Amino acid sequence: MARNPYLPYPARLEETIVENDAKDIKTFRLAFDDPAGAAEFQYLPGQFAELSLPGMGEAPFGIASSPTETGRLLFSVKRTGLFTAELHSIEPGARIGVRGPMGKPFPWDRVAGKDLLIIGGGFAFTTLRSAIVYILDPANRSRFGSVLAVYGARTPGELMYRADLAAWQKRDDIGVHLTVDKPDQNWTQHVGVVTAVLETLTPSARNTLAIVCGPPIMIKFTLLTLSKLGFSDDAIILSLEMRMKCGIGKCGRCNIGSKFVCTDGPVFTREELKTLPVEY
Amino acid sequence: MSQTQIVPEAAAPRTWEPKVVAFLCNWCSYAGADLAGVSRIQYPPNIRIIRVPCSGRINPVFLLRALQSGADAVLVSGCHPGDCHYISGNLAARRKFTLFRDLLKYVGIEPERVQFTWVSASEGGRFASVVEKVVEQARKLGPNTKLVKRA
Amino acid sequence: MTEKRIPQTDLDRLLARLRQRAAVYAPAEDGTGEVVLAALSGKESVTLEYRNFRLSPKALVLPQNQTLLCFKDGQAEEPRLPEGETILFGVRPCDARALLALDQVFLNGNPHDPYYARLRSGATVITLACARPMSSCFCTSVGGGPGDGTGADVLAVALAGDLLLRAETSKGEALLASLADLLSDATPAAVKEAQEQVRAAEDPMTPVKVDGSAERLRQAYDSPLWEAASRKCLGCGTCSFLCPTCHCFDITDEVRGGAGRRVRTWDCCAYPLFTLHASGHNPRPTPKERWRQRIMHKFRYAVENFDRLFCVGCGRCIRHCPASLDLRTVLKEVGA
Amino acid sequence: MTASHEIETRLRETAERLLGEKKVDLFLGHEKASLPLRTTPLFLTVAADAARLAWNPFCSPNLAVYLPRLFRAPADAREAKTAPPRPTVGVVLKGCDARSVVALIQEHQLPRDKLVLVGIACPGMVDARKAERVLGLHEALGAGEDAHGNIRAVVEDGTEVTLRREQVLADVCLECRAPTPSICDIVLGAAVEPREAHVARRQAEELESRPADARWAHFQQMMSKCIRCNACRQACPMCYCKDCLLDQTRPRWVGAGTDFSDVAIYHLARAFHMAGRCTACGACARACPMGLDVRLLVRKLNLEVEDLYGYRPGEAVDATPPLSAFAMDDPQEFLTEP
Repeated sequence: MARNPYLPYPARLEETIVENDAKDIKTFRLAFDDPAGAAEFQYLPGQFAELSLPGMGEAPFGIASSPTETGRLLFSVKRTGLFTAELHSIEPGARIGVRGPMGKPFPWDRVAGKDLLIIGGGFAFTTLRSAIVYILDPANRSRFGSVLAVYGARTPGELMYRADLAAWQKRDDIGVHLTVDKPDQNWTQHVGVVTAVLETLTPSARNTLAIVCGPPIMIKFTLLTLSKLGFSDDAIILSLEMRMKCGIGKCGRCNIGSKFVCTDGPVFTREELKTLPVEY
Repeated sequence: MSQTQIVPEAAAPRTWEPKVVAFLCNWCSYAGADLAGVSRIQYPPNIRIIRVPCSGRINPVFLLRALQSGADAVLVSGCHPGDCHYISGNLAARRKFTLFRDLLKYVGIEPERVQFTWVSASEGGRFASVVEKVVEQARKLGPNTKLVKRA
Repeated sequence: MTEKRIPQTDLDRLLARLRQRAAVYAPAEDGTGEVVLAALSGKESVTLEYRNFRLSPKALVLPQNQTLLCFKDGQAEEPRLPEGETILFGVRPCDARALLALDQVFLNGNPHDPYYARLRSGATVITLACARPMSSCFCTSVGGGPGDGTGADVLAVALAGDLLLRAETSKGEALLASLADLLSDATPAAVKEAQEQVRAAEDPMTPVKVDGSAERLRQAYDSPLWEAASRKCLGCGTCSFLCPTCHCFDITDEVRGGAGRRVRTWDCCAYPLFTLHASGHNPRPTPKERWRQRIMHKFRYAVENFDRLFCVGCGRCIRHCPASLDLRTVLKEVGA
Repeated sequence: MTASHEIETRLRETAERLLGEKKVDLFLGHEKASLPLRTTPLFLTVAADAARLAWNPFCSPNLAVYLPRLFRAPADAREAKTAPPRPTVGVVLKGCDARSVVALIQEHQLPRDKLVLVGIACPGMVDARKAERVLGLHEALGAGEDAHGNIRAVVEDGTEVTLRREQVLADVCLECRAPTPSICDIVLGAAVEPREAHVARRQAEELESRPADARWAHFQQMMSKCIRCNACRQACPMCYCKDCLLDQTRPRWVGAGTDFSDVAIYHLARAFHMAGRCTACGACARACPMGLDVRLLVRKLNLEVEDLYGYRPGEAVDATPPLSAFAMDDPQEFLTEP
């Protein structure tokens, strides 16, 4: 019989990593209690899962780890509401439920053989981390062309995954450009908004797909820049956030027009989004 | 047509002890309770204290929530009139509590389940006797069944 | 399929028989003068004299509160699913038809909803055709009709002294077969009488134009009429809660001391909190967007996703709206 | 009693003039609804549409509920910059609706200088559900008023049924102490005699005479039909809070479902918040799709407020609501003494 879609896989918190100076973003490393659960939880970068704490409810988060990182299931969460506050307060060893994976991943079939431009802003870098780790995995790297990543945050202290970023910057099979609005005295990289960096880098749109995740205002201006650079709407891939409950297309609150963000998304091309009401 | 599953409370009547939630204002009544403790005045251990800044801070929904969560009685205590740290918080509260008590009584909830009093920081003895009285009355009433939510 | 008949005087016998095999819900007076779809205990006096129930029977397959998970010591467990069968006698054609809309949501595709599936598969629906629709009824405009057997396992028509029964599904056939000793074959005259009764019931209903509604609503997305219509809307959940096809739900936890449950409860797109993000952003920030969502969902999005209107024309939202908003008027105004 | 159609004519003239002379940007009134025995709110902006305005025994909606949202303060500086100028609004008010406006002005939710209040002396409004109950299996397809103020309904077969006015008036109208609106700029119709106030008191006393468990059983039986749709709250002009305590999730004070303890807390909390504020318009009971008399609790509370603090809500703009005030010598016999 099919598994009850409302029943989370039991898991435990293994480790908590503080990601930013404000200490309101933490990465949670989870481990499934049951190896069968781990085996069933097959995901691809871009998908999300509902984390569940009894009494506090559930909330959806993009999966920050890559399936290539066997045994490492990561979620990076900013403290904003009731659930996230509780999540931030639990200690390693605590029980946590995981329901998923949910939604559609980045379109990996389409990405194969193409160059990639990955643009992220602030806290919305979680599934982009997943994507980069996935691409850079030796077993996958040859499937993709060149990879250029631009990641911006307000301050150096707000950049997530700093160890990963440093490691990626040492490699020659990915270009990683970091930028901040307000540098501190040790900052030696770009200063300014993501779009400004894009305009100096002028990446080619030819045979390239762009994946963009970030706060709404960044998305808005990045889309303008990408159009100027010649990216067609079909070549721009976005990931949406929405209030969700069931995550399986039943509870009816995350719809944008006839599409459900939880099952038809959260990944959409800009072209798809243009056919939908602006209710996100 | 709800699918609520009612599970009967496990507590056997013999071992049942009333649970009383007390909302005490920070400046007078909480200090009064503290004094009762420091002075080793005996009072029933059935009470669970929640410290609030002022009796005027209490929204009656707090009291309903306590009853729903399984309290058998609720006690609210503030500063005596004229002594409020915020000048008049307790006086505004007095009107609220007057009406709230009437409301509960009207729908058939025993008024003894929700009690109000004033206790000053020097009245450790008064605090202990009030608690004794409230617990005794709650014991006489038996478990709160009307508003409690069974999980 | 052959029509069967049973004298209405034998209705109690029929229901008593049904009660031997299932929990039976049937129209009965509730003590305040209102006819409701009541769980029969044998004491109720069942009546066929009613227009429709105030509450749609959706709660019997999608309860307003339903436990999804139980928590014990911080561990989640599946609750025991309700067992047994139910028979819903006297459901009106519109409400039976609505079950097919709910099926699309909860049983269509992957994954199935196990809670809905259990209640739905255990339910047998005996629809009672309408002889006298109300002025708020418009089932004929949305694909149904006063004698529509869609969604029913058995369709019943109340004639002068008889109840005419026709199986609409194999489940219905089996049910009628098991009652064979109470039933006899209906005469062709009775069948004809039933057809005429149904046709007569269709007449008074004012048609509402809904064909092509999906495309027309797509074009009307930015119409100023949404703003105008939604100004009156009070933002309550009456329309959704009474609607036989509205199915949106919330999920909340109720836990005390490590034990408790995860519950789903009916929710409503007219509530601002329905779509409010934790960040404070709200994709549908004003009554205009919320009101449009409800109409769009029923007459456009559902058509795009399931090729089915999520409105069965029962008229409850019209009759009970505290601001007397009428979606028929709005549909007309937006040209749908 | 001035005939409804006369008032209707004068109302249309008034609205036409106010809109035509640009004395108001918006005029709120009632309009014929798609179903008989009801009207629907009308938001008029053009003088030429004034003929759509209706005045008849079915104008029960309390239009005051729409006013606070028209004058809501901007949430932040950015919103303040882009917010349109506050409109001047004309609105049709019955006695009860006018009380709501008074209370809303008292609570600083409405600017008096932006309102043109058109009061109508109200002889009481029909409760559509009561009328439908009287009609039984018949359904009204049209309804109007005869010369004696009784209700004439036309049913399916074309026959006319007369419903005695008193038989179908809303309960709240049968105990209306101020049917002629106060504070209005314009009042249409001759003053209407107030009704007896004893009904509420008698009913409260009757319930109070029963033992506690019987009172609880009554409350339970009545409220257990509640489906938590929030219609009573949304229809209430005094429920203007931007974030209702009952909706809050941090923490959640009341569960979302229909478990009776949640239903009870919802109604107790709401009634309590209405104590000394409810203007007895009956919008809550009228809005309830389950037909519950949601007024049960707040009526009792308002009697208490009147007895204890000598206050009746919605009577004077400059009065202080009793729960926003106190006196050193307020009664406190209920306090627990050791």
